[in-house]
Amino acid sequence: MHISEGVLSAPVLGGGAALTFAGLAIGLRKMDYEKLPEVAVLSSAFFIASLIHVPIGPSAAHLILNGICGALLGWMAFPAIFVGLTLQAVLFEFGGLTSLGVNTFNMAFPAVAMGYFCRYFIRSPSLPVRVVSEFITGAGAILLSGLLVAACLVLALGESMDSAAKLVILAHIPIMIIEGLITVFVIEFILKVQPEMLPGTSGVSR
Amino acid sequence: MQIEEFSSGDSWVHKLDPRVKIVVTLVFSVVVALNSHLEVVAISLILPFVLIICARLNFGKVMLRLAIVNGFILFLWLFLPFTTPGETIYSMGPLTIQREGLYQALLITLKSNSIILMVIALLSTSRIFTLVHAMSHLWVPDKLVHLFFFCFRYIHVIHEEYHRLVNAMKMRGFKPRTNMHTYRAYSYLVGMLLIRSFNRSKRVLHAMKCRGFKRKFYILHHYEMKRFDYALAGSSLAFSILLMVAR
Amino acid sequence: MIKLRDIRFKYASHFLFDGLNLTIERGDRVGLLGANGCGKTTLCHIIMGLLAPESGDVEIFGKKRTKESDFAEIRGKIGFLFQDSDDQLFCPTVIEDVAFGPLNMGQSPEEAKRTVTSTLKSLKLSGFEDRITYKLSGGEKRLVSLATVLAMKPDFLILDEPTSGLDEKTTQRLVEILKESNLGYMIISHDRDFIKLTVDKLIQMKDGQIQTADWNSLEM
Amino acid sequence: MIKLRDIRFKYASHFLFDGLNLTIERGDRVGLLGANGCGKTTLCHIIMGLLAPESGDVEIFGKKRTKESDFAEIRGKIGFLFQDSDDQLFCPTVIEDVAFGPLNMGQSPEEAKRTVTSTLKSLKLSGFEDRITYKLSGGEKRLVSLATVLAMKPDFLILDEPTSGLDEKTTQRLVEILKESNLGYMIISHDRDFIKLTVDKLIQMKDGQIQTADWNSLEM
Ligand SMILES: Nc1ncnc2c1ncn2[C@@H]1O[C@H](COP(=O)(O)OP(=O)(O)OP(=O)(O)O)[C@@H](O)[C@H]1O
Ligand SMILES: Nc1ncnc2c1ncn2[C@@H]1O[C@H](COP(=O)(O)OP(=O)(O)OP(=O)(O)O)[C@@H](O)[C@H]1O
Ligand SMILES: [Mg+2]
Ligand SMILES: [Mg+2]
Repeated sequence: MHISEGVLSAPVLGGGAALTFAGLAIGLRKMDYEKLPEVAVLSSAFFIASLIHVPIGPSAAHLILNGICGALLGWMAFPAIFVGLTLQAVLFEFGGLTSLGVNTFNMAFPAVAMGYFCRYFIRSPSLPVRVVSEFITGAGAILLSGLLVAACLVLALGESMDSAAKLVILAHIPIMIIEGLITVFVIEFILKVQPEMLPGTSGVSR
Repeated sequence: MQIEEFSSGDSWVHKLDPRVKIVVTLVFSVVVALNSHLEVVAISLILPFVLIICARLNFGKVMLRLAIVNGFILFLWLFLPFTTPGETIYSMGPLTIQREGLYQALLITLKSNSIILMVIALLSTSRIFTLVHAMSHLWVPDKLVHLFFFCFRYIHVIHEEYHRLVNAMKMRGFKPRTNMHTYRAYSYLVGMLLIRSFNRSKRVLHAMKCRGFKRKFYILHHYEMKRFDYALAGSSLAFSILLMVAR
Repeated sequence: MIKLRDIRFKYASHFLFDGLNLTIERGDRVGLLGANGCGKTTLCHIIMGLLAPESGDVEIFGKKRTKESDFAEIRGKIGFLFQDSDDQLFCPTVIEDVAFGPLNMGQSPEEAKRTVTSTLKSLKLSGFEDRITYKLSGGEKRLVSLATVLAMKPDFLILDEPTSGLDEKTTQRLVEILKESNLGYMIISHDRDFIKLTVDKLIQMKDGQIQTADWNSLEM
Repeated sequence: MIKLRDIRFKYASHFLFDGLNLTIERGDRVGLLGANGCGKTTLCHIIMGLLAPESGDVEIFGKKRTKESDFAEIRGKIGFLFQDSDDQLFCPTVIEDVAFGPLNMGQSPEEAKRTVTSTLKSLKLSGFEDRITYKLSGGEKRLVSLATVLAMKPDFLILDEPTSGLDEKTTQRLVEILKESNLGYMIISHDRDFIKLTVDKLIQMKDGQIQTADWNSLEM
């Protein structure tokens, strides 16, 4: 999911940085000081959750959960994901500094988009409607992220990356399914245990 | 959790002003990332290498970090040399290796490793809290700075909670497999972590209010540039500019 | 000093408190006992203005408190020690955490640093300034939490299960610190030995009411 | 049944245990005392195979255990109650949480449900099946945690501070449950009254060693 340092070209890096800058500005404006501990502690939780490896057949994938992140935090997913990725870049050298803008946007934009989608359907009293939309939230966020990563590669390295880009998207399919399933269970869990945590349900707009 | 493993040391690299470290790393990264000359990028490796040697970091551990990170690069090696249009230098059945592709793959590899080594040499040799303090002196917005502080502080609490929950699952005979039971169990784990984090954040806010929090954060740390900091900042920035203009 | 009159409070459907009354005077040293989940922590949060009752009066330092700003005034004066130290210590280092309150109260960074030094010294924690809060042991965390509260120079303390998970040595140290201080306080604890050593007066929460109690009349 | 021989263990630099020995027989009811941070919880984790010692033997049920799979075998047989119930309960409802162990042990969903029903009944928790675990009171959480452990039909229990944060009534109930069970167990606790009521044999951890102890010789 992370694009490493040195891969992308100047326009892609610059574009990503600018978009992330805008996303951060919106996110930080929405996050008033009362909200700050919540965004921070939840982004720590997402950081830890991303260390979980779930088995897929003989291999394993680590969780990303940007769909749930968007559902819980809305635009504030931008600062939350930015902080998480920066810490990963400095602590584990995953991703990097110059590609931080691109990587943040690739994960946070799908989070925000699918998050708003999810908030809309989550109020539904019908279990099937909820389950389907939760699945789409989780899977869709991964799909969008995969598409963005593939697009960045093609933009930076040219046509020759077409097959690599297709492979990136193909490789995301099993992860999409897993993330979709996990998103269903996690959001249903939250709805059962503490629904007021999900903004869409209590009518609190953020 | 094995993090900040390079930050304990007392070399002069460890002791540099964190503001200098951040600025130098950023400038260097951008200069290298945007360069497209193999020779120049290769020369750029000198600076992080020298710093890593001066910082007396465990070479094996540094290499291990590099090995993990280079996975994505390896992926590009599977494509670039074969699919980039250009002069064929070797062909084997349907596979042809192109000079341009090879060049590009090599360039990316060197760039990537150079920047990562620089991050290890300068940033990983400081504690996160120190770096974030430094960020607050580098015009990073107040809210973002405190987001970093809180996030890193609670990563440790939540990591412990996570660990204890995983142990509880193991204790009850849980073995991860590719099935619904496994995914459901992991989801419950994640859901529990999120709910506990959410509620903890409410309590933290309460604790802040009880201590008179009025929507303003104060930073107690101040840094003073020493001669050495100026020297390193000057020479590394000069090196970066040289790289930028070198052809 | 703290007067609650006819407090009604509910979380969801049923009332946890339905007409609760409580009076505490400035120098009182009170122990509050009560079964799990009877509402002791909730009561503290109402006193500190972190939860708002449905109805009833909260009067503190002779003034009725209703708005957030009323409570902001008293939060420096009444120090509240949380049940979980990890909630209370949210800054990177001990010095920043202990200075957080004084800075918010308007002290300059230099004054705040002096306050930190003297508070840590009084708790025999000198030298802890630059320790990373999350790396402290459980007992150290509890004592540093107490320091963050004492640094605000409160007139009264509320301690929510201060000894849970502490060993006898740290508990003993806490007893000494409390006895040597000249503050009034209210302690919530299930640890009767600790309560016996530290308070003069016992109250009990039962069925959403506060009753005075003594060791003999106390039921299990 | 549990035999530790010459265990050496360290977290970071210095050795917490340097040649620790411990023997517990099947029916033993042992109380383990020791100061904060002396390593009691760590010891339990070594027994359960959650932490691996640097050197030394862990022998359980007459077989030396080294690999993860060796320990996986015994985890159903030795029930471990964590210091904090919140760490033990991670499913949304009580029924799912108690059924989690039996399902992992290969019971069918129907069998698991029957196990849940009978376990809850034996702890007088019938009717709790659909309660949300997270919202249980502290005491209820502790009892449900115990149910999750008992549902795996263990031969022996290890309880890490089972009474911390519990009120007297729940503590009393725990005493009864333990006394009525026919299991052996080891209890870690700072609560001496509780220990006195539940164990036959006392051991103490000091300087990384296990010593037998009795109430008279015990120092503070
Ligand atoms: N945020 C909340 N939402 C709903 N119910 C709550 C909430 N917080 C507490 N409760 C419930 O209110 C009751 C009182 O809780 P409180 O924490 O005040 O009890 P307590 O006396 O402090 O218990 P303990 O001795 O276990 O600390 C409990 O039954 C608890 O489950
Ligand atoms: N993951 C860890 N990394 C480093 N040190 C640790 C870790 N876990 C525990 N320790 C340290 O090891 C020592 C023993 O800890 P342990 O939790 O076993 O003590 P304990 O006897 O159970 O204490 P308590 O009575 O407070 O529960 C403590 O000094 C603790 O700080
Ligand atoms: Mg309480
Ligand atoms: Mg312990």
